[in-house]
Amino acid sequence: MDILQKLYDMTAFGELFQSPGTILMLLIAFGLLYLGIKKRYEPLLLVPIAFGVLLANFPGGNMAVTPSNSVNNIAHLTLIEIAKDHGIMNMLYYALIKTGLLPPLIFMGVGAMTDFGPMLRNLRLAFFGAAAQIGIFTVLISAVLLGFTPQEAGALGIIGGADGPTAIYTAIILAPDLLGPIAIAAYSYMALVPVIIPLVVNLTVSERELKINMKKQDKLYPNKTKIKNLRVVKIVFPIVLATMVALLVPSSVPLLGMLLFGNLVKEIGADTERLFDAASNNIMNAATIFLGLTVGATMTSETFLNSTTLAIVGGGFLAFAISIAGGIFAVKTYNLFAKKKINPLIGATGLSAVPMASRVANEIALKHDSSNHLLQYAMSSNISGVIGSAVAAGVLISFLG
Amino acid sequence: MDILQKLYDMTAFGELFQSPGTILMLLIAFGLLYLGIKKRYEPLLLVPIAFGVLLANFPGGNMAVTPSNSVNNIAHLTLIEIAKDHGIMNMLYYALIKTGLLPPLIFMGVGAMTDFGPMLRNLRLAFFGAAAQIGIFTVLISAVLLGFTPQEAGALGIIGGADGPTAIYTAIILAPDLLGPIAIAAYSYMALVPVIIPLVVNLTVSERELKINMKKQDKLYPNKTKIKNLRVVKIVFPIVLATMVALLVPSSVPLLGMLLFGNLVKEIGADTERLFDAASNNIMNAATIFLGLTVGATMTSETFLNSTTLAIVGGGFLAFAISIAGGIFAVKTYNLFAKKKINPLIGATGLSAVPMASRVANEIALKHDSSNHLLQYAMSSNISGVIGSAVAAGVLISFLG
Amino acid sequence: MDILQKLYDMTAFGELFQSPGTILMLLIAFGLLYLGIKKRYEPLLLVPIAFGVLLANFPGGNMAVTPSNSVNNIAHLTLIEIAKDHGIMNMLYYALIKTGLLPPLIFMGVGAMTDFGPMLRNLRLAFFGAAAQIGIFTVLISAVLLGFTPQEAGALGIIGGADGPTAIYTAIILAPDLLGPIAIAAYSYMALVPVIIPLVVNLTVSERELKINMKKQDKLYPNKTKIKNLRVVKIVFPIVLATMVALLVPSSVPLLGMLLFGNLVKEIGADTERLFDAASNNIMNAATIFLGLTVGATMTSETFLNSTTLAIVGGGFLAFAISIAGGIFAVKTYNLFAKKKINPLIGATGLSAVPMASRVANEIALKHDSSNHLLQYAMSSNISGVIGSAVAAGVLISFLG
Amino acid sequence: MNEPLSTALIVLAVGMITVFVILSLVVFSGNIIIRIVNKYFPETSINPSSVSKTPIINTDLDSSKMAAIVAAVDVITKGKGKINKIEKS
Amino acid sequence: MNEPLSTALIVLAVGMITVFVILSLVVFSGNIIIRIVNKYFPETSINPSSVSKTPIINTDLDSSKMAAIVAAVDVITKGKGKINKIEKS
Amino acid sequence: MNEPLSTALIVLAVGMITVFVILSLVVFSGNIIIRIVNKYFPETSINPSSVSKTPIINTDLDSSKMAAIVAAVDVITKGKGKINKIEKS
Ligand code: NA
Ligand code: NA
Ligand code: NA
Repeated sequence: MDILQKLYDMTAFGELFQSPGTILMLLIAFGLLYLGIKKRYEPLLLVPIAFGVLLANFPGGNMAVTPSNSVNNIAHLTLIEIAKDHGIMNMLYYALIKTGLLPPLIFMGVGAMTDFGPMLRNLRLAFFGAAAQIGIFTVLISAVLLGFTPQEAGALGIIGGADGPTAIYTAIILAPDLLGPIAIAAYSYMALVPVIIPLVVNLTVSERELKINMKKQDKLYPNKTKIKNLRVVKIVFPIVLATMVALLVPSSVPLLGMLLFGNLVKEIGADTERLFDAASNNIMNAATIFLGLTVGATMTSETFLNSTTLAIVGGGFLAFAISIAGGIFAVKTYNLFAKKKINPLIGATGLSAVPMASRVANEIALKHDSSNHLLQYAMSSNISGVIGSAVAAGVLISFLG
Repeated sequence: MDILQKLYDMTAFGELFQSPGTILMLLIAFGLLYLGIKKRYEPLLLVPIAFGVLLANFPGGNMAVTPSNSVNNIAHLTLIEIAKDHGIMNMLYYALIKTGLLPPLIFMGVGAMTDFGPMLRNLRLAFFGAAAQIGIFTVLISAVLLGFTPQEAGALGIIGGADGPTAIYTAIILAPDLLGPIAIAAYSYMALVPVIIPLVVNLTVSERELKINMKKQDKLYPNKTKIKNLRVVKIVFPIVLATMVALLVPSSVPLLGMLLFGNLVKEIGADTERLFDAASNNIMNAATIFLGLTVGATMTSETFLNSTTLAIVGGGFLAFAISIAGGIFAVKTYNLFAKKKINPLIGATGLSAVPMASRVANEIALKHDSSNHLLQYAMSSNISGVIGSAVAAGVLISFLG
Repeated sequence: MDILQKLYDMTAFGELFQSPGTILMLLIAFGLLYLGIKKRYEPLLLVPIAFGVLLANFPGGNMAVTPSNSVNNIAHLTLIEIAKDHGIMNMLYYALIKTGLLPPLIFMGVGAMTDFGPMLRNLRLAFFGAAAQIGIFTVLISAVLLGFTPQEAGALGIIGGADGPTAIYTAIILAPDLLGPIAIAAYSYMALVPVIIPLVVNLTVSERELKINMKKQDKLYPNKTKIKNLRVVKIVFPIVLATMVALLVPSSVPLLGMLLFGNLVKEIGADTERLFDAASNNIMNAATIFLGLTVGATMTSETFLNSTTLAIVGGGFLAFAISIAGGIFAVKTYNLFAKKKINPLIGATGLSAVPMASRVANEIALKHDSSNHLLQYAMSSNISGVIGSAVAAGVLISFLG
Repeated sequence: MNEPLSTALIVLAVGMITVFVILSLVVFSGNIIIRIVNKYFPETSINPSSVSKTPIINTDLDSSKMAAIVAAVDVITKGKGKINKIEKS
Repeated sequence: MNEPLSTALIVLAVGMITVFVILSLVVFSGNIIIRIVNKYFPETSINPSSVSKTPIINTDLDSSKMAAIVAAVDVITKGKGKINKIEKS
Repeated sequence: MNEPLSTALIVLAVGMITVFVILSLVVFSGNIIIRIVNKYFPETSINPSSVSKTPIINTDLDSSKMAAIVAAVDVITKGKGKINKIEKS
C-alpha cells in the first residue's frame, strides 16, 4: 500500500539492510556509553563521542560527518551551504574541527586548570617528560614499516603522547580520516592508565628501584632552590615559556601558546578572573560538547569498520607502553651516573595523562614503601609530559603537515 | 542647507515616510514588549524578539534580516561577505538560524532541564501525547485548502505542536519567510495556554469527567510496575529512545537526538556536570538571545504586514485548540473501553507547553475536586507531547522538506 | 648536517634574522603585559592583546592576522579555507572582528552591567556628555590636515571617545589596518585617565570652580523631579532611547541598540535573568578573550612599526585631552548664564571611561572640599558620554564608512 | 483531488501513525527497561561514589530542613538575604 | 579647501549637532518618562511578584545589615571567608 | 631505505632532540626565573591589593578552619548542605 511504502521509506530500515555494519556501530556506541557511564572512563569525552556515533549512523538523520572529496567539495562550501546540503553536524565539524579550532580552545582551558607549582618546585624532574615521548616516534616508524603513509603514521604515533586534544589536533591536520578511532584510542588508553602503567612498571622496574624514596633523597642531597615568591614566578613562567616555544617550535604555538595563555590568566588572579572563567568554563565546556559529538559523528560504518582501526587500537597501545618505558629507562640511565637517585616511577609519569598517571605512580610507590609519597614529584614530569607531547605534535605537523 | 540635508539623510525619517508600515511594526514591538515584560508571556523569547523588531525596522541600521533571493544570493555568500554587505544581524541569522543550528542546541538545553521521571512513573499516559498532535495535521490540510503551499501549510500547522524550538526548526526548513510570525504565534499561544486550555475543556469535557480522580483510580486498579532503581532507568531510557527514533524517524534526530543527549548528560550526574552546565546554561542562554533577536529581525513591515500573518495567527490558534481537543477525545475514547478511567485533562496536556499545561490542568481538576492532584499524571502526557510534536515535525520535514 | 639544517628550518630563527623588528614587537608585548599585570591597566584587554602579540610575531606559528588584499583575497574565502590557509587566528579575526560582530556583543554586556540610575537621577547633567565628544572631531580634522585619509582620521579621532568597543568597532569599519594601535591607544589612555584628567583639570579649572559643591547647589536650587517608581522608569528608558537612536542615527544601532538591549534584560530582572547572564557573563567574557587575542595578533612588526602608530599614539592623547577640555568648557559656559552652578569636573567626566573618570573627578573634588561628594553627579555625564561617543561613531561610519 | 491536498492527506496519515508508533514504543520500551532494571539492577547505583554528587538541580532536601536553613539566614539578614542553592553532599 | 578637509568639517558639524540632539533627547525623553511614570504608575511595580527577584547585581542591602552578615561570617571563618553575593529577597 | 622511512627517522631524530631541548629550556629558564625573582622580588606580591583576591581555585584555607566551617553548616543542615566555595579574603 502507498502509505505503508512511504512510511517504510521514511524510516532507516532500508539503509540498515543495505549496510548491516551500522548495527555493529550501534553496539560500539553502546559499548562506549558503558565505558563512559558505568566504568567512568573519561566520561566528559566518551559519552558525547558515543552519542555522536549513535546519532550519526542512521543516514536519514543527516547527522554523520561526510569526508570532503573532489566530488562533494565540502571543504570549499560556505558554512550555510554545508548546513543546507549536509546538515548541522557537518557544519559544526567543518567549522570547529576541520579548521583545527577546538583543540587550541580546549588547551586554553587545560592551561587555566593547570597548576605549574608542582613542576616549578621540582623543576629538575621536568626533564623526564622528554624521554616519555619516544613512544610517539617509535610507533611512527613502525607504522611506516607497516605501510601507512608518514602522515597517518604520525597521527597514529601521537596517541602515545597520552593527551586527548593534542592527539585530535594532530590527527585533524595529518590524517583527518582517522580522527574518530584515534580520538577513541587516545581517551580510552588515558582512562586505562591505571592498568597500563602498572603493567609496564612490573616488566621494567625492580623492587629495589620502586623503593627509592624521593623525600629521603631530597634530605640526603638538598640542592633545590627555594621559591621565595611563587606568585611572581608562576606569572613570569608562562610568558617566558611561550616566547621560547614560539621561537623554537612555532608549529606547536596554537596548542602550547593557548595553554600558556590560559595558565597566565589563571595566575594573574582577580584582575583577569572573567577571562579565566571563560577559558576554564564557558568556552571549555561548550568546546567539549561539540568536540565529542562531532568526533563521534565521524565514525560511520564505512570509515570505522576496517583494518586501519585495528592498527590504531594496537599501535596506540604500543605507543603508550613504549612512552612509559622510555621515561622509566631515562631515569634508570640517570641513576647510573647520579648520586641522588630518582624513583623510575617519575619517568613513567612523563607520559602525561595528568593527573591520573601521578596518582597511579603514587599508589605503586606507597605499596612498596608506605612513607614514599611521591605524588608531588610525579606531577612535575607528568605536567612536563603535556608540554613534551605538544612539542612532539608541533614537530610532526611541521615535517609531515 | 547642505549640512541640514546631510543630517536629514543620515536619519531614518526618509525611509519612514516611504514605508509608513514601519510605525505599525514599532507598535507591534512595543506590544510584544508589553506582553513579555508586564504580562510575563514567555519573556525569555518575546523580549528579544520584540527588541529585534525594534532594531530591525529602521533600515539605516542594517539590522534587518534580508531574505535570500536570486539577486542578492545571500545564502551563497560567505559569512564575512554577509556581514560586510548586509550587517551583523544577517550574519547571525544566516549562520545560526538559516542553517537550523540553534533549535537543536536549544533542544539540548531543554533535554538537560527535562526530568523524564514523571513520565516513567506513569508511562501508560505518555500514549496520549500522540493524539494531541492532530491539530498539526488538521491545520496542515485546512491551510492547503486555503491555498497555502504544502510547505507553508506544514510550517503553519506545527504551531499546534505547542513547542517553540520545534516550530522554529520546522519553519526554517519548510517556509523560512514565515519564520517571524510563526515564532511569535507559537510563543504567544504557549503563553496563552492558561486561557486556551480552559476554553477547550469547557466546550468538550463534562463536570463528571473532570472529577475523575487519578489517585483513586490508581488505588482501585493498581497495576503500575514500581521502579526500583530510577537512576539506572533514567540513564538507559534516553539512550534507547534515541536509538529507536534514529531508526524510525531519522529526520527528527537533530531535535530529539539532541534533546535526549542533553537529558543523558543531566542524568549521568557529576561525571558529566561540565557538559550539563554547558547544555543547560552557557549554550542555551546564548542561543536564546541570538534566536530571539534574529527572529525578531526577520519581522520587517514588508514581510510581516500581510494577510499571511493573519492566517498564521488564526491557523495557529486553531491548531492549538484542535490539538487539545484531540488529546481530550483520545482519553474519552479510551474511557469507553477501559475500567480504569483517565481524567480527560490528561489528554489536554498532551499538547505539550511544558510545564504550564500541566499546571493549568491541575488547577482545573482541583477546582472540581480539591483532592484531585493530577499534576504528576499530567506531566507524563505533557512531556510525551514534546516528543510527539518533534516526531510530527520530523515527518513534515521528511515529506515536505 | 642534514638533521641540524632541518631543525634550524623548523625554528623561527631564520625569520627572526630577516625581520629584526620582531624583537621590538616582543619587547612591546612584554611592556603591555607589564602594564596589564603589574600596573593593572585594563588587564582584561591588555593581557590578551599582549599575548596575542607574543603568539603572532613568529610567523611559523601561523597565528598572525594577515590583512586581506587583492592577492590573498582572504575576505572572500570561506572560514574553512581561511583556517586551512591562514590558521585559526585569522579564522577568528575574520569571523568575529572583521565582520564587526564582537564590539556589539561586548556593548550588550556593557549594557547589562550599566546602571542608568545615576544618570536618571541627575538627568540634566547628561547633556554634558555631548560637549566631551569634541576631541573626536578636532583630531579628525587635525589628522586630515596631516595627510591621513578621512577614514583613517575618523578611526584615529574616535579614540577620543574613551570607549574601547566603540573605538574598535569604528576602526574595523573605517580603517582595519590601524586596528591594533588604535585599540592599544584607546585602552591605554582609558587606563591613564587618573593621570590625564587631573592634568587637563589643572590647566583649565580654577580652585574656586573646583569647590563648587553639587549637593549644596541642589539644596539651594531644588528643582529635580523625584522618581517615584525607578523600576518602571529604568525599564521604559532603554526602550524609548533605542527607538529614538534607531530613528535618528541608524548607523549607531549595532552599538547602542545592543547596549540598550543588554540594559533592558538586566532591568527586567528575574524573568530574563538567563539572558542577562548570557549577555554579561558567557558571551561577554568569551568575546573579550577573542577580541583581545585577535586584536593583538594584528600587531606584527610590518603593520605596527611605522610612523602611523606614532601618530595614533599622539593623536589619541590629543583627542582625550581635548574631549576633557570640551566637557569642562561646556560647563563653564553654562555657569556663565545659570544661577545654579555646576562643578566643571562634571564636564570632564563626559569623556566616558566609566566609572574611572567619575572616581577620579570625585577624588579631585574631595581634595578641594572634603564634603563635596560628586560621584553620583559625575556618573550622569560619564554614562551619557558612552552614548555620546557611540552616536559620534555612528555619524563617522555613516559619513565615511 | 489536487496534488497538494493528497500530499497533505498522506502526511496526515503517515504523521499520526508515526507519532502513535513512536509513543507506543516509548511506553513499551520504557516498561521493558523498567522490568529489566528491576530484575537485574534492583539496587546498585551505576557509580556508587556518585550518589554523593547528584547534579546541581533538583536538590531534594526535605522541606522542613530547607525551611530551617532559610529561617536561620532570615534571622541574620532580617529577611533580605536569599539562599540560592544548597547542594546535597 | 580640499575635499577631505571639507568632508571633515561637515562631519564635525553634523557629528556635534547629532550628539547634542541625541543627548538633549535623552534628557528630554527621560524627563517625560519620569513624569508619566510618576503620574500613572507611581507605586505599582511592573510585576508585583518580581519585586522579590531583583537581578543579582546592585543588591542594596543597606550597609549596616551587610556589615552584620559579613561580621558573622568573619567570626566563623576567622577573617578568611568572603561573602560573594547576597541576593535581596 | 625508502623515502617514507627516511622521513620517519629524521622526524624521530628532530622530534626527540626538540623535545629534549625544549624541556631543558623549561628547566633552565625556570631556574633562572626563580633565581631572579628570589633576588629582586623576594617578598612583594605583584599587586598588593590582589592578595585578598586570589583566584577562585586553590583556596588554601587551612584544613582546620575549613573543617570548622563545614561542621557549622553541617549542624544547621543536618549533613545535607554542602559548602561549594569559600574565597580567601
Ligand atoms: Na605526553
Ligand atoms: Na506537542
Ligand atoms: Na565618550
